[in-house]
Amino acid sequence: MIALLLRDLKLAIRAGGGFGLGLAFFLIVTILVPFSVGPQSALLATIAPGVLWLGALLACLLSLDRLLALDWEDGSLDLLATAPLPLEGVVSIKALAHWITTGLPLVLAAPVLGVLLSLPGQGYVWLVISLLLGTPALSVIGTFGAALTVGLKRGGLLLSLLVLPLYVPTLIYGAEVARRGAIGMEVETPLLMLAGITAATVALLPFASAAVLRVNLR
Amino acid sequence: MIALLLRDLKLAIRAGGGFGLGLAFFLIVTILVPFSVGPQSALLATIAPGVLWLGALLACLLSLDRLLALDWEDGSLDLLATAPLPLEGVVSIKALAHWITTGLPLVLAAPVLGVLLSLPGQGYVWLVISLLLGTPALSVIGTFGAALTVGLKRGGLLLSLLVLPLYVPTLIYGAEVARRGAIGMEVETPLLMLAGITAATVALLPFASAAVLRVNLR
Amino acid sequence: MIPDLGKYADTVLSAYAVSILLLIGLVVFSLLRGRKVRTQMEQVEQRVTRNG
Amino acid sequence: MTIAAKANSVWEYANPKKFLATSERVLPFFWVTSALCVGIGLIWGFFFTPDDYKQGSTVKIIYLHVPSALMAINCWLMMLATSLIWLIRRHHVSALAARAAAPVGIVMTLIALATGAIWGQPMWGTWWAWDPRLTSFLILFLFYLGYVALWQAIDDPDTAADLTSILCLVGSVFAILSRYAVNFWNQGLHQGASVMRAGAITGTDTEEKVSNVFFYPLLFCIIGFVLLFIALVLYRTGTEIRARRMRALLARERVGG
Amino acid sequence: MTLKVSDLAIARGGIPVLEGLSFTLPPSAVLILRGPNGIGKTTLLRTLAGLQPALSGQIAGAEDQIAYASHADGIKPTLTVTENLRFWASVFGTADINTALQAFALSDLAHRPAGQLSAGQKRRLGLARMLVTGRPIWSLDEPTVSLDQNAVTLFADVIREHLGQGGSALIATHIDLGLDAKVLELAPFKAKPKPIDDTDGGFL
Amino acid sequence: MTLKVSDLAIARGGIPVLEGLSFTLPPSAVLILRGPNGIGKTTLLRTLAGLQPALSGQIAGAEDQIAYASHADGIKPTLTVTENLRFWASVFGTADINTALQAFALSDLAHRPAGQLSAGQKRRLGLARMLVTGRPIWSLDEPTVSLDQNAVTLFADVIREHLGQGGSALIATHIDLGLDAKVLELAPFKAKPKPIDDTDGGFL
Ligand code: HEM
Ligand SMILES: Nc1ncnc2c1ncn2[C@@H]1O[C@H](COP(=O)(O)OP(=O)(O)OP(=O)(O)O)[C@@H](O)[C@H]1O
Ligand SMILES: Nc1ncnc2c1ncn2[C@@H]1O[C@H](COP(=O)(O)OP(=O)(O)OP(=O)(O)O)[C@@H](O)[C@H]1O
Ligand SMILES: [Mg+2]
Ligand SMILES: [Mg+2]
Repeated sequence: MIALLLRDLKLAIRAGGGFGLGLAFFLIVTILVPFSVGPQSALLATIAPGVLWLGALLACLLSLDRLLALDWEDGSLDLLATAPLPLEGVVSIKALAHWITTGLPLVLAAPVLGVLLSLPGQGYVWLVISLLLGTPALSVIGTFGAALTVGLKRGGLLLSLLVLPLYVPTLIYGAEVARRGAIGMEVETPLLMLAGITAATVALLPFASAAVLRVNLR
Repeated sequence: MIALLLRDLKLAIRAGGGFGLGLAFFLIVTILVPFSVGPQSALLATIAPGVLWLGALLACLLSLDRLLALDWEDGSLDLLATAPLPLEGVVSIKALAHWITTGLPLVLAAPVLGVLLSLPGQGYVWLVISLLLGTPALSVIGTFGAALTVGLKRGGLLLSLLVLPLYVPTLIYGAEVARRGAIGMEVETPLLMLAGITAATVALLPFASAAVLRVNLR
Repeated sequence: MIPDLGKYADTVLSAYAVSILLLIGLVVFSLLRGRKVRTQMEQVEQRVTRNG
Repeated sequence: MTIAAKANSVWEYANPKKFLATSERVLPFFWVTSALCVGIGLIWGFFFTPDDYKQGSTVKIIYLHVPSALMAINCWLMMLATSLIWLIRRHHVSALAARAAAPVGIVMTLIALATGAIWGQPMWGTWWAWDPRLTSFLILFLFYLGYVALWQAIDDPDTAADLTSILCLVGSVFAILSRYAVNFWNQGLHQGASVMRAGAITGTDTEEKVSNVFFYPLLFCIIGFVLLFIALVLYRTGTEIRARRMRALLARERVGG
Repeated sequence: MTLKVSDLAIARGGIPVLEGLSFTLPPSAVLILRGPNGIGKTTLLRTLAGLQPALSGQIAGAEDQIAYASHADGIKPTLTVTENLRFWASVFGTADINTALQAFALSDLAHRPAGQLSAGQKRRLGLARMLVTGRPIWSLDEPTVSLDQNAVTLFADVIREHLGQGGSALIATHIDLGLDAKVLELAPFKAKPKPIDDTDGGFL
Repeated sequence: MTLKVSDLAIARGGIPVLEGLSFTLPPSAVLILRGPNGIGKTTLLRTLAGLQPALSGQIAGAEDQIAYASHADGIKPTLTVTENLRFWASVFGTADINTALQAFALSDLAHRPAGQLSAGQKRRLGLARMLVTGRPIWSLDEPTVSLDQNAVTLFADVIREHLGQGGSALIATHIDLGLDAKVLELAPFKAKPKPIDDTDGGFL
């Protein structure tokens, strides 16, 4: 299991591994927002938490299609399925690797991008906390979507369509925490809900992903 | 040339051709915006033109990777390059087909999605006009990006990174037209700029795309 | 014959028009596709029984 | 007949041939009664009910809005049930019924959304508000879209059935989660449930009851929509079965059987 | 360690391809699967490896005993030969990769990124993976594709060594490997189509 | 219509593969290109087709005269056989696709989506494309891959017919097509590496 995680991380940082591309996308989307809604900083400050959450979500989403597809194409997935690892473990590790290479950099970059969007001072800590709690759920749900579409040629856009509605609860609570944090309201309820969703998806969804993957492998 | 256009359109609407997926993505991004920035309709109305423009742009962007890649993989592109068609014509037709299958549906769907974001009444006409003028430029620029990355495995995210900066001028003027239109300001200057950019890219960029494609084919 | 719908005539009529069009569209489309698939299947069935 | 035998006899309809024969026999009944009920309900509702004192003639929209909204939700529930049956008992007809129902659900959702939006314009002064019920309906619509798109994207029918069934299960859980999330996120404008409350039906509920004048035609419409749904799903399932058989025949022809 | 298959029927893409198949593979034996293209060799090996369910019949002694090598080798082009092998070694909980490297003459290439190997070298790396799994039954799908004569001999030696240690192998191949092996011809087991109006439960 | 190549040098991926190559291909003649894997046959055909520039040397009479068929056939799986062929016919400004369909025995398959064809049938469709181009020089890269014996004969007949109409063909292949043709062995033209301290203009 550890070996699989290490291999995935190594692959990500080798040339062409895609490490940092999600981050770059996040950066660019955030930069494009002022161009599209206009540069007034009051307006930007109001929408900043939401935009950052949405940007992070889209960046996650776009990196999903390489999560399993590369291993599928070169046959590794077949071999992993016959190896003495539970498939549930394999998909969990895949999700973890995705989170470390995509979600974590997004969390770390978000405060910097917050500056670009004039996020109010008290908002930073809650933004980071909410992303830290929410992005694992995004990776796990995304792995489910990737497992669903792994055998399809150019399934990228279908993957987005399937995964986005599943992202809604996480997005709502996550953005709500960040938004309330930014204007100094109490954040307890949404924070608890966010944590609950993440815990539940991390605990349960890998079983669905593994089941789906087994179907796709046969 | 007409034959090529008809073939591309036919391919798009056949099963698995990807027609409508860009539209679905546009729809979903638009729906996610209120979830992330909150449901207040005054706020939504302010950012609606920008968000719709950004959503249309992202939807265009994500459908670019199948623009040339499929033809590259099955060898059609080699054969087209040796056929008695100028390669400039081929890439222009490809861009046109992309616009018809992606850009045009976006333009038509935008007013409906405007309703979701409480776009003010006078904004609709300018939103549609600006998208109508701007999306061809997005398709042409996107074709250039697709030609640049056509030989790369899973070049999708790299393609986005290359194309996004090129989209900035179109986005700025396009969103400005839509925004000014929504609050009843005069739109002449940005509209002219937008039209100018589109005209120039449509006229000139196919030469660059064809040159890049020639390099990638050899 | 149409009852007086007052100032909301447009609203009510358009709601009915949209819904009924959608419903009829669904039914017609289902019937057409059903018929097409049925004839196609029968053709294939005949061919297959003939050939083997 | 013992209970076990009875249970067995239900599963007999999972045989495609038996299903086709039976559905062929009962379909005319469903087509006719559904047309009658919907026709009576709509004509009664449209021509022979008074205007509401508050909502004016717009109240007539309820005869389309409420039945379609109900069916949109029930259709998903039916798909959930048939998906489970497929996953547990592997009856092909069950999976195909889910596939056949999804487009019907999409149209029902669309009707509910469209009539709601049209109704919202005079009532709330806006086509669309991010009200929880409206929002969760929109999300349901997205689930339908994804579900249908997944069916269409996969070549192998059994694989497609398995994957869409699991998507339906997971999707249902997330749909409920979103419902709560959306409720928390925004308090709404939309009417609470009143038609289906016992008080409203017996007429003893004082607040927000739908008076009998509106209620009886509405009942016709609801029953009509249910019958129409059954008719459509039976018919479309037959189509899917035939398409599936055709596929199998063609595939066999190709391998040279 | 004996693999025992009785009355197996398997399908690909919903269509039965083989039926009524029975055989045993005792330790220290090799079984060669023969048959024309499309008869279902790959499907059979995948079924035995547990990647897809059988239509009917029993498979005994396969679970967690089979190491499967498919047409694709599961090699990551950006990792070196050593890194690729070491990964599979740790997945299967074994430690020694040097024997495998030497057995397939890969020691010289140990630090090359696998993407820079030629097709034959890649294939050798894929076969070396079998040695690090430490499993007794090897199931190999056309192992000698794109190997030159020299490498085929190398491969046959490795198989003999594996048999000597009580292992066994199941090989789908068209060429003669020079091994002392039983051959199972699959053509007689080709599934016969059902009569087309037999809709019992299915669609045919 | 004579294709004339003199003192041609070509490169693949920046590395010269063939040099000093000269030949002429008059009308009604076939030239078979022979050589071991990796010698540069594909590269040569692509250069002649104008897809990549030559390092040095002249090519005369090629422009807009060559119809090129590569390893891949450029077939769209969701279009039917007829639709695929008709598309190429209208790109090349010809109209008749029936001759092509008949020549390769595709008439029965005319309305099948091309994705449902077997490998050999796909290849036949790819070759039928040459007939609708209406061009005199055909340049074919391993045209008989995955064709069975029957289809190879069909193909040879089509080539003979094409020659009879004054056309010519350039074929890279490993097998014997039974055509009366000159053979050009490419091995002697293999590019010799330059001395490594000759940095004139390049890096080697
Ligand atoms: C696009 C907008 C709308 C959507 C998606 C929508 C959706 C729904 C749904 C899902 C139901 C639930 C049926 C049930 O569970 O019992 C419903 C019922 C209902 N809706 Fe809407 N609605 C919309 C707009 C409106 C508007 C504007 C009005 C009128 C002011 C309205 C009036 C009603 C009424 C009276 C009911 C029946 C409630 C009951 O008594 O159960 N809706 N709608
Ligand atoms: N993905 C698939 N979907 C549907 N049918 C398939 C698929 N792959 C293969 N088949 C069919 O299943 C049958 C068995 O295929 P299989 O790959 O097992 O053959 P094989 O004996 O390994 O052939 P080869 O010698 O060419 O490797 C063939 O008739 C083939 O056409
Ligand atoms: N994309 C590429 N980049 C770099 N080098 C390449 C590329 N493709 C092929 N080569 C190299 O260029 C040389 C010539 O390749 P080419 O494809 O022309 O050979 P060929 O004679 O057609 O071989 P075959 O008989 O296998 O088709 C080979 O040594 C090969 O390794
Ligand atoms: Mg095989
Ligand atoms: Mg070649």
